[in-house]
Amino acid sequence: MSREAKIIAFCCNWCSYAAADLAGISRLQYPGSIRIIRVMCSGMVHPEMVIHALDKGADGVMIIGCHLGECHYIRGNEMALARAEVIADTLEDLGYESERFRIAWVSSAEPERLAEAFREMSARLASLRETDASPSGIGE
Amino acid sequence: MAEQTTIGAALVVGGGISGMQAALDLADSGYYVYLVEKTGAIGGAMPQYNKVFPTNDCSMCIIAPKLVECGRHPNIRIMTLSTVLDVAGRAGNFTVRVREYPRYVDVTKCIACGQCSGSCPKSVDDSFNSNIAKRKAIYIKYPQAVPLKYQIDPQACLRLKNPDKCGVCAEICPPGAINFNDRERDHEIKIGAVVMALGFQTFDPSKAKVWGYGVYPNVITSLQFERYLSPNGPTDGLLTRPSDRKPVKRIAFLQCIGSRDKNRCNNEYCSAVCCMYAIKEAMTVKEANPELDVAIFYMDMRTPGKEFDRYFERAKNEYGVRFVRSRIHGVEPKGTKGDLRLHYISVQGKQVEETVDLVVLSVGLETPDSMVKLAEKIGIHMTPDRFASISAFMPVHTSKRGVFTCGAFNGPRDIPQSVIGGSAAAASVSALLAPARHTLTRTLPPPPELDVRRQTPRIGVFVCHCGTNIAGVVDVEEVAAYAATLPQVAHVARNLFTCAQDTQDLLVQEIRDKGLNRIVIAACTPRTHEPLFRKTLKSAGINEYLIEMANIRNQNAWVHNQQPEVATAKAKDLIRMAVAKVSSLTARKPLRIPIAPSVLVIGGGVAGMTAALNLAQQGFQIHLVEKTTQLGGNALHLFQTWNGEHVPRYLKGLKEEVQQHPLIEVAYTSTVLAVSGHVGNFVTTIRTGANRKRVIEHGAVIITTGAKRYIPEEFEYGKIPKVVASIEFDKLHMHNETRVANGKSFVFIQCVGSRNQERPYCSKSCCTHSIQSAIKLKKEAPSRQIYILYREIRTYGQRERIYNQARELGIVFINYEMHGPPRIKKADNGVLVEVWDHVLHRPLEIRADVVILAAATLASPEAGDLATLFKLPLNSDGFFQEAHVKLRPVEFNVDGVFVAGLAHYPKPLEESISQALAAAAKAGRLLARKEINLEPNIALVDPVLCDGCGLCIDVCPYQAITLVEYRDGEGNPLKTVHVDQVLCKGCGICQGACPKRGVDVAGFTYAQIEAQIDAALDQSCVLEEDA
Amino acid sequence: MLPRLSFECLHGCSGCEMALLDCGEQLLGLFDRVEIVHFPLLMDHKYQNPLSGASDGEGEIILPEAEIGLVSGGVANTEQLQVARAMRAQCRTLISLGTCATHGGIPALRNQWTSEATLQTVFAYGSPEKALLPGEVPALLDRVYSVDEQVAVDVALPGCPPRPEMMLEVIEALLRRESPDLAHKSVCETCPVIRQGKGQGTMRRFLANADYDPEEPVDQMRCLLEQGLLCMGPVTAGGCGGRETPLCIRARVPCRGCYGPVRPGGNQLLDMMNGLASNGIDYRSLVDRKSLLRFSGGHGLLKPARNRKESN
Amino acid sequence: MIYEAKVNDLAEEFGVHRNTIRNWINSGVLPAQEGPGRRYLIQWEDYKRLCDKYGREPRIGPDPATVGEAAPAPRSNGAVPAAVRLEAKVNPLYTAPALADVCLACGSCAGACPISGVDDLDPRKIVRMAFLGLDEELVESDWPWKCTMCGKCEVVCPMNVEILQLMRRIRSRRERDKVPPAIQKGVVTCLEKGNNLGIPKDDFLILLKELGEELAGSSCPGFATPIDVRGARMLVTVNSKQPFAEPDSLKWWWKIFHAAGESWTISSEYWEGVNWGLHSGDYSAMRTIVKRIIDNIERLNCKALLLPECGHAYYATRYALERWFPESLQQFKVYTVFDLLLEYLAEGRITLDPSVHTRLATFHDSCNYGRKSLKTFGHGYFDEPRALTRACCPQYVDLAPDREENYCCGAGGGAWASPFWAERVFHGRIKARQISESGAKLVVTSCQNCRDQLQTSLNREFNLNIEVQFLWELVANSLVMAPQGGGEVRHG
Repeated sequence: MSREAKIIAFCCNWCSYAAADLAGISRLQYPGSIRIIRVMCSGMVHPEMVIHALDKGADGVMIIGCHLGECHYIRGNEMALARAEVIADTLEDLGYESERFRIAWVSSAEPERLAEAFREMSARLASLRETDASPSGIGE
Repeated sequence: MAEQTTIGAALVVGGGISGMQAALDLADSGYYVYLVEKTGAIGGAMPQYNKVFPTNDCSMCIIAPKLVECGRHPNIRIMTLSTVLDVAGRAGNFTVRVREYPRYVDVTKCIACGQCSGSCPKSVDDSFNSNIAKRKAIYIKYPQAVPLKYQIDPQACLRLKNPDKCGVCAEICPPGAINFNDRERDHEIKIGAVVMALGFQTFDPSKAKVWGYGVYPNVITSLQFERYLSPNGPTDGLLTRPSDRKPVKRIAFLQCIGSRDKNRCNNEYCSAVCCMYAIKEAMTVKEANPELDVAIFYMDMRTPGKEFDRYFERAKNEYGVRFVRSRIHGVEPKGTKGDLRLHYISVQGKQVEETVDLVVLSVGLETPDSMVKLAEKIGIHMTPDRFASISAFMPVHTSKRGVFTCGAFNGPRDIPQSVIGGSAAAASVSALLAPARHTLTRTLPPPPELDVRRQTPRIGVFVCHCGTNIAGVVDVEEVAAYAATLPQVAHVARNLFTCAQDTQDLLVQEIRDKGLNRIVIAACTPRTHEPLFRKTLKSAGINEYLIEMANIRNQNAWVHNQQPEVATAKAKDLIRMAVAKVSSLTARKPLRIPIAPSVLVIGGGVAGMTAALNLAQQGFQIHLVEKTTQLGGNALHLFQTWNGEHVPRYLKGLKEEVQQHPLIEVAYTSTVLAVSGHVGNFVTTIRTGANRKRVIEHGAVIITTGAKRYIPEEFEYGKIPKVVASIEFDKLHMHNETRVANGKSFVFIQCVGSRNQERPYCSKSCCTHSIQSAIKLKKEAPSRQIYILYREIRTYGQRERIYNQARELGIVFINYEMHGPPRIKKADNGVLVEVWDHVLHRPLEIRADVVILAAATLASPEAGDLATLFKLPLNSDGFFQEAHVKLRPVEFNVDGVFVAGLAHYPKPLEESISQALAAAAKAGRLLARKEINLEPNIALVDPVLCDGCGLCIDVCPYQAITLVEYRDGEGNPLKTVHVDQVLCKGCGICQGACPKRGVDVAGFTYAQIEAQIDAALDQSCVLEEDA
Repeated sequence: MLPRLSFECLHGCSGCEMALLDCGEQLLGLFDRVEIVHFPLLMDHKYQNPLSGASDGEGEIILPEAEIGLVSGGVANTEQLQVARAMRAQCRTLISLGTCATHGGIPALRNQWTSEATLQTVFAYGSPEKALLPGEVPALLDRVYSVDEQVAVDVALPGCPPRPEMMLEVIEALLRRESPDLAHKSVCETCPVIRQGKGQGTMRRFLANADYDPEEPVDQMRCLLEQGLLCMGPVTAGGCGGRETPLCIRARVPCRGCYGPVRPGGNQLLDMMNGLASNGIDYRSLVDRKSLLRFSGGHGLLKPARNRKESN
Repeated sequence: MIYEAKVNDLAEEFGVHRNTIRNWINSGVLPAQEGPGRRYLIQWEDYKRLCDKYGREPRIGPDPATVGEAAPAPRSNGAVPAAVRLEAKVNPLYTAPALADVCLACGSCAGACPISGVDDLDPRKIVRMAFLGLDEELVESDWPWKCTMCGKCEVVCPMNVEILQLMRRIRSRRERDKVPPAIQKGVVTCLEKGNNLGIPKDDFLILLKELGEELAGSSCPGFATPIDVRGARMLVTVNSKQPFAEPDSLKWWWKIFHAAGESWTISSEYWEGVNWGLHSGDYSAMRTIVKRIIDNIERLNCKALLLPECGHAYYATRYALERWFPESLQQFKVYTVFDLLLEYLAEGRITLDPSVHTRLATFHDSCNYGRKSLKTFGHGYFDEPRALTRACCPQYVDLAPDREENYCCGAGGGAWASPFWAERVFHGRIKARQISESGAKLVVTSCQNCRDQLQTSLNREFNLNIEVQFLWELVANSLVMAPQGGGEVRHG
């Protein structure tokens, strides 16, 4: 597979983006396939953006917000969670494996948790690729 | 002599974080500030640290923007290499003589190119790096120094010692800035007030050989350890053994080096910060290498601050840092290879010997002798511990009127306390100099802004090396060359430190010379640095929002430092994404909001009254809302402060002052019912008494709603009348009630309801409170037997003195952490307390006449309602969560709302007062401007796409969206939504709901996010994989 | 020479053409000014060279040239594909007419299954033996396409059917060599009902009636979505009622989404569910989620369920 | 359960030498059976007893499942000691807060003490017991007598708790018949007979005379032992152990005096300088013995006093002088061995030949001359002995730690004379390790106790293979003697 696998990660400015900064400060290592897009709140991410990224060839998409109850904007992450269920359900309707999308909660003080989420997503997509590459799967 | 007038300027002595904060608050509040710093650059100690606790933020990253802010503030004059000679005059009108020592480099000419340093032949120990590295005789203190100007160390320079020698720097300096004939100059400055933020020095452990410091190379101080860990340090953050550069496997931290010690030094006090920084440093190394064995040897872990105990628990349970309760008497060598041996006693009383590679001495803080002398010269009283003598009731006032103090000069303290102190001093100065506000300040008109709407984007990309932080991993040359190939990129440059002050000047120059109209900074994180670069854009005459940062350090170079190729490729992607986004950014104008010059203070405790009084003294109208029928809050139950000052007397005076001040209006039995509006123009409805409602318009809010006490459920409280809570006991004690008067034996039990599973935080003031009560009891009748059963005695800072005093008086301290909490039984004529001794490991029985429970401080139950009304976050313990634990300790992300006192976290009286003053400083700073600019980070409605379906209205957490009807040109009725520009906080939750892209947040529009996605996934940019 | 109009109907129901005829007298005025060169549904006009075989018919259909071509219906088999291409080749301006042409329409519901599954279901369901496909039926494409997925389309005129007046207006505009003024907002734009916020717990059953007073005008009725009825208005292109109240709303029933998504590339299913979820409405109470794409299953939005491995 | 271990392993575990382990086994301190493969089989209970005795955490638990787990003192394992009832202290053991109250219980003292954990006690616990009023238990305990009063605990105490004073008070409260017999006997004998060993005056005088003659015959022509020389500048005391056990050792000093032309004398009565009253906590004995020395000086009209035999004598005498006879300090000068030798060197009265001693040498600080003098008298003798040693030994290395932080040899505070030999050896293990790590082969010291412990006990026990010399022995051996007859010898 010549195409470089990339994961788009929408990170909330107040928690996961800060945690990603902290992961750097702590020199935690995670896969190089992650491309973080900073958003002000996980509730800002329109489901279409997730679909758009997959349509454009992203291997997977993550939305990472603050722990429930700790939203900087009171309840944006609850909104994101409600939408994430929509996205997960709809992905299958639209022909994508629902595993390609994941929502996660990480506080600004949890860089290791973030790095682990990145690693886990990357591994999950790698195993998905293996399944995909098998002849019985529906390929491109 | 003419009548003395008040001078609208202040002198801040000391350019550390506390002094900088005081200077910034004052300069923004309408006073001119002289910031005097004895070294060549401001910043103090913070730039030396690797990270800060408990957020683990990179220290330099969070202070660098503040440095630059000080450096370019039009109303702050930084005077480096300067010391105060004397202060004459009186409050409001001082004349100060300041001596400026020669820099030997003309600051107006120096361009900080560094060629001088490169060719200087003389190397000496670099004190900024705690002497673990060398610097040249001509040098800058650190790369991000402000001002970024070289200086010559006259002690080291060959030329200055002998005019016939060297002088190579003068020959090589391109602008000819070297001046060997520079001489010291004295300045006479007229100011109205002085803020002493003289700072601290760390204890020098070489004075006592016993720890092997200066003898064994593998014994280092915690500050040296910070420099080893710091990515900007001489080892680029790589920790090896100093003796042989081998990897470190076992590290021991020894606490209380130069603190809590009458023997090796005369520092009886606790340095208050070492426990936390040792945990931080231990966590940092464990994080990088979990296999390391890291142990902290301590007496009491003093982690009483907000989120500190959780940090401690995390270090212990998640990171596997070993905590050993044993003070290490000395460090011995083991063999000749550099190993070190520790010989200590376990809590069980068994000998243990450990061999470690590295010993880190957690050195304490102390006031330098030179500062003690200066203080004496100015006439400031000092404590026996050599800190400024201050009353708990006036925590930033010195014994000399008009002279204020803050920071570690007031006693050892951490960064937030220093920042709070800086702001509190600013508030006190503001109150004193209020008549002269705005008399000496100037406002520079911003340069005219270029209209870029019609221009095609000309993007400038600036790639930061960040020393070796980025350039050591990412091939920056390759990345820069790649950036130049991207569409619309007109200019690419690389900088060593893009955040340095001189780089800002360079950026402005490049923007103008190359006609750039959009900027990408590929460096660190926008969270800390974007505001800085925005100001740079503004001063270059382009709209400050036409910038995007590519985070190629924190989220790239640092997390892929083992894979340089991956990091280089990703850096290109990140820059491509930023370029894609920046080209569609649009100019935005800040929202200008007029400000109502009044403040609503919610809560009439000491914090609330202090803030109200200070702001009233500054000349603002105050509405003080108190839910009960009287002012005073929790302080009504207090007897004395930690140093024995009488609280009721002080409280009476404060209440009278508040009640009599013409600008303060107190509403009793009142609560906040509803809030609308926003910073500058809040409209708050309060309910007074049963049913009277009133509407108050105000520009800012200070929340000082206090806390409530825990009602114990343990230790037979409520069942045995001789078991009382500490606040009740204070009352009994004050009135010498029979239980107290006839009592012969008293037992205090600490941590009742604190530091448990349900409330994993420390209530901070109880240790001090119990000890103070115990001392008073003992002094009243020395024959009384007094026992304090504790888990960790947390008499941080100079409070340690009362702990020492208590023991000297024979008060018995028994630690129940190891063997479990005491058991309480009813006895014949008293209470029987059973507890185990922590040293002898034997059961003890105490017959007590009174058992006093040091009950926890709990978050106020009303906090939740207020949080909802003002849209503020609470932490998981129910206290208000400030904007940034370190640098914004009284602010929220909601503009115009501030917090102080127990509503923020349990704390003793003087810290509440200090914080209240800091909150007042922030409110005053806001109100001093009659108009403010708000960040236009708001959702904008596209009238072409929005049709008013209303799906977004209910989703807005700020109720900023309303449905509006209008008619088009042909009179057809149409609908759309309107977003209130001030209520909107720019979260974009509406954007996530809209099915037709009718509303999105400036700077994060659908198009911009899509552009980033597309750029990230742009396959044309992927290099073919090599076969 | 009068401007020439050419009509074709592909994978559709002819309803669009019926709607056009609904214009009545106005139509006569138009017909005076144009020449209709091809309109199989109205005029008995055989292809000049009928298909030789079911499977391949490369460029063998030849249609007359025209200034304006109108194609209704989606593209579902090889013959329709050929016709679409021929129309594109011969018409200067090509209009996709009706939601089947613009978004796949009802026939695109087939896209939930593979062609094989569809054929199995249609021809073999309930049959004891394996039924054979009639040989004369053109081969099915892998799925149903909207016209613009196969050939370039100049003007998309959705609706099921499109509003008759709109069709005329578009043709008239084109005749004037102007670009037609099409609705680009949602059904809600012209919907006069009362909106008080969408927050609602669950959706009502599809057959439930709205609450309203029949005596009162429609602008006194509460928004149907707010009443818990699955009104697709917010995610559906408007225009069905012109500048007046949308047709279904006029009838006090929720919008069914027949004009397709508001924004080209929009996804009615995703947008609607997102709108519901964002407002705290339990979208899972919907019975058949995929039916939200009943009008816009083209453009690859409706796909067969993935044939997933059972492991893990 | 059986604990199976090699001697080496046990030595490493207890921080002592293999010899010590073998001695323990041979003497029955550690009952063990020889097993296959040069291993010893030890009953777990015996092993545990040994661990408890020396304050070690057993490496293995009674149950193999708990290996490595250091369980805190259990509350529920059955063996709960009786509760101590805390009450108001009446006539407490200690008199000032500095003796116990101010203690932080930080553990510095216990960490520094080499015998912490022995008998499950350590300085911290001692202070704590005093603080909680467990006076009787303390007085009953042997631990304060196993303590060498070296003062390392005090020097590391951040709160300056007066642990030694407390320890002396505990010792002094013990009934005299329970004081270790050798010490008590020494004190009593000294009071009764004038010296600790009860050497009769005649025997003593004959011995001194003969020794003087020997010296005159070998290296110091014309030497005669100055007894009761009225008007001599300096009175020199004698440690009764020397005439008793190694009389030749007296000659080193005499040789030096001779070379330096010193005017000195020894008293025929009450010549003992050692003062075990300090060890037994018998202040009145201590006072009496010192008063005798003062009387001697007055009687012989001397100007100075030298207590040449050990740090203890100097410390005890000086302590007593400062405490009870401060005025006498105005009348005569109290020399330490170092001051005197350095004075000789500085004045050119003696010359040293550094080529005599070629082996790597080190100096072991005496607690009494070092940190205890520093604390009590304001000056510790650290630099002086090093200067003297270096003057004799060009190859020199310091021990680590040393000076104020030096580890005691293990025999101070009367321990050499006490019955607790096993603890004394155990205590000395750290000293032995220090010496062997330093690589020194010649250990110089300035105290009789230290010399005895190092030379006769630790050297053998730990196979140190070192030579131990007194500082003055070293100097005497390095002396460049004036050519025969050339030296002017001043005799009184």
